[in-house]
Amino acid sequence: MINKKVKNVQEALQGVESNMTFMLGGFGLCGIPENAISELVKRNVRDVTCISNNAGVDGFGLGLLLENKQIKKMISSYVGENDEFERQMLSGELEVELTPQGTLAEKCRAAQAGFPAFYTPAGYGTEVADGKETRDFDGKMHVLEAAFKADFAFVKAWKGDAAGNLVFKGTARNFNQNMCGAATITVAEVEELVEIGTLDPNNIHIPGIFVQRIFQGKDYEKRIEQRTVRYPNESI
Amino acid sequence: MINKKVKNVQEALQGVESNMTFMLGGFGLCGIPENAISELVKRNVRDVTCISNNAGVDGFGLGLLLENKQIKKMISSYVGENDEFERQMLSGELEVELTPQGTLAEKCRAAQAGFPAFYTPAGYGTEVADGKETRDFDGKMHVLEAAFKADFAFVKAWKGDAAGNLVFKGTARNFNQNMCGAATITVAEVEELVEIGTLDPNNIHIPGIFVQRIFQGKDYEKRIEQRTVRYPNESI
Amino acid sequence: MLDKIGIAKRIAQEVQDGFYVNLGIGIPTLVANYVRNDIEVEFQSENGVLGMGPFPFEGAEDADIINAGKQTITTLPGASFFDSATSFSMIRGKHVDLTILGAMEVAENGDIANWKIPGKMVKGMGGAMDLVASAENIIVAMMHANKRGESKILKTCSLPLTGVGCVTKVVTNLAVLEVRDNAFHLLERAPGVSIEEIQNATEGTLIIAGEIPEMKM
Amino acid sequence: MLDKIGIAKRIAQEVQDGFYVNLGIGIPTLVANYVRNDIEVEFQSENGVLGMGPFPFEGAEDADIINAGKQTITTLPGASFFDSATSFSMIRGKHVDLTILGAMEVAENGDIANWKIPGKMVKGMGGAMDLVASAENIIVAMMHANKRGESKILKTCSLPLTGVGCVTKVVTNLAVLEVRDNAFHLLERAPGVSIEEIQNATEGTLIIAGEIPEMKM
Repeated sequence: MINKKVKNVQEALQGVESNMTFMLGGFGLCGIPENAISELVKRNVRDVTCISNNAGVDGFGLGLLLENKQIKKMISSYVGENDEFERQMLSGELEVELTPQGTLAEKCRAAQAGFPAFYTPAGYGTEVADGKETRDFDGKMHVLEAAFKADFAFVKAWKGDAAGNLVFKGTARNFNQNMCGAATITVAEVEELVEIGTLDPNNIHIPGIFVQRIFQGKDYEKRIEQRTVRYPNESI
Repeated sequence: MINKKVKNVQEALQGVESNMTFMLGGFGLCGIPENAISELVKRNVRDVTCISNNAGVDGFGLGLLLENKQIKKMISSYVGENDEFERQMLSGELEVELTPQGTLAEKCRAAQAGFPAFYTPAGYGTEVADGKETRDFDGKMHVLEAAFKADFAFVKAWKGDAAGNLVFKGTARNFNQNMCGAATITVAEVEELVEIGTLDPNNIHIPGIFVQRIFQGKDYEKRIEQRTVRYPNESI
Repeated sequence: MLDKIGIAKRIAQEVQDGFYVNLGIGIPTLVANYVRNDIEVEFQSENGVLGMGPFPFEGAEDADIINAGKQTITTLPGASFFDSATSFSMIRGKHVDLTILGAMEVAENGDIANWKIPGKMVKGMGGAMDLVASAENIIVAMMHANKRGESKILKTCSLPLTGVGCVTKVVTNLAVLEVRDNAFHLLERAPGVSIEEIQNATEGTLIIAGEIPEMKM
Repeated sequence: MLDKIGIAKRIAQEVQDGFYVNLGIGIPTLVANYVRNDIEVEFQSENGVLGMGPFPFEGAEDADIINAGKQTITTLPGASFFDSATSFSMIRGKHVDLTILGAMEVAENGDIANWKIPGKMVKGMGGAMDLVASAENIIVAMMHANKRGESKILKTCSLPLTGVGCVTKVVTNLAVLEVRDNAFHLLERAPGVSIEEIQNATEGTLIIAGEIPEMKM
């Protein structure tokens, strides 16, 4: 067993620098690497490019890096749940590249799997395809999209072991699974670091080979963006 | 819950015809859809194209269809574990298309995921790339490979439920997972059809949306091709 | 004339037994509440869940189980969770049978615009571009006209496109329209709405053939 | 001169702490038996397992747990199973650190041929073409010459290629050779083998620079 365990978030983020490109898992605030984000704020790395489906909210998630003006460029599919993001984007301080969500996911998967580029129908005929190569396959037009290149991927899992094996819970899986192994160094933080051999080899979502560093995370807030409930006698 | 359960293998294979293209899961004899293969022999469909990593052995697996001369063309990465295959191939009765194993897997995955084609470095500069488009990405040459098109995919899982959700065991997962949803109709046979709701939603390897028909398989032989053991006091 | 719930109810009639359905944010989300009980349907959400159920009871919310609108949800027996790439494999691979989403504009050739208004804050396309590029059965839920009374059922879209030639049906507060052959074909009128009202509110080519029934709600 | 086990033992010295290793069929499979005990290594098999252990004890064989050679195996704590596409993501994505495989011929430019002999039964390339096309660290385990005494360490391959310009090192019964700059660079001699013997058995360009030590076994 190749041991990927590191002591804490400080050790896990050794080597992060300004001007780097980071991938960050999560959908909205669901499954975001809270510990890594806090540490990025503390380290105050500047002018970074962040690949993340969303950009957090004011005061939480990537919103923390935005407030601190650490982000030069965001690559996302859906943004603007926070005012600071909007302000920086409209003022031109922040560069924003909007990418269809499925394309974003596959650009991660392509990087993980060693594919340089892929053809997708998403975005054909829209400004997303501007300047990109297009091609007809079986009468349907496709856009050529390139794999992402990133220095670090920060992902958050439910459980993990020292071998780097990861298991996710619910919809907190999302982009976390696709970003593992898609950057030079993948750092996984887990809610529970379990003993080696306790995860069922049949049900490991990410084999440890895709993870370089893993640590026991702490103080998870796991905020809910849209708390929606039904009433006890509501019929569905 | 959309019910995919059918009574038996006969109902599951409704619509199979001569001249069709089939995908069959398995690696060697590990994880092959034994029930579907038996039924294909019984139905005696002729001149079919089979996409399968291997071609079985004499008297078992796809060897049964070969003996019965039902296969017109095999698309595989590694063949020739059986004499009848060799005889038919050398005599020209059987057409054989050899494809690198990773390319074979990705041609299935591309079909499942709606990608028409992909670029892979595998096979560049070899006869596998003959007649195919090649392209340089970042100084490395790649070959353009097309997604498979198939009429039926026959896969075998360990457990499944009426919604079509599948769970595989060990290395019997292999191509079975990638072939689900890669053909017009995916037929899954399972060692154990469990009650709906008993599979953990976090650990479903194939969501039911990729499966059209599922049935409780029977009489599995699960032959071992290379039974290798170590002796009780052998040191490793 | 229909309200938002009316539009959702009418669209719910389009959902057939055995359909996997992806619902967009807004009116489409409401459709789930009005699907007939005697058919089996599964709802997919692109953030990685198939087999979504209703909202949880208070106290049972789980931050790890949300839909694409970031709302807390529950799952039904037979549900599954998966990664984003697999989720879009379902969408791009045409395994989802019906996509229902909102729009700012729809054109008579099936173009749709729903993600960007130049000069305004842009929130992004999310999964909409992937959905409209691959789905073969796309129903748009929208108001027939904007707040200034201008038609959103157009000859050509004026806003940046989300997808080209993809919309198959539009259900508005006024009508059900089928989109084909470069025209909107009027199928049904909303209760109490006249053909003339629909005609006046439609900028794109409107085909009115035969008797146009009122919607059965 | 080395036998097959000797070749495996010598290659085992190339395996470093923290390596993920893919072993081909034949001599490469034997390498696992001779890796030092004080380093951590994980073996990947392209049919979908990471963390392979030794063969099972008799009676513990499981038809569902095999390696790429279709042999029954066991797994070690921390192992995982996965599908074929994910397995080749590990390989194509350069997550596997070392690939060890057999060959029929290797050329001085790093070309390798190991899957097809025209006119004979062709068994196929299996995963070899994917492995050699993507791996950055490829060691070939082979006999220096064929049964007729003809060199398999060549200027150019005569057999259909498996991959181009990819082999980094060759370990034979006679020598350890590094492949770079269009030549075989002699690094070590097998015990009791002279430089002259190696030179005579090598058809490709052989570079002999400085003192060539005997392998330490």
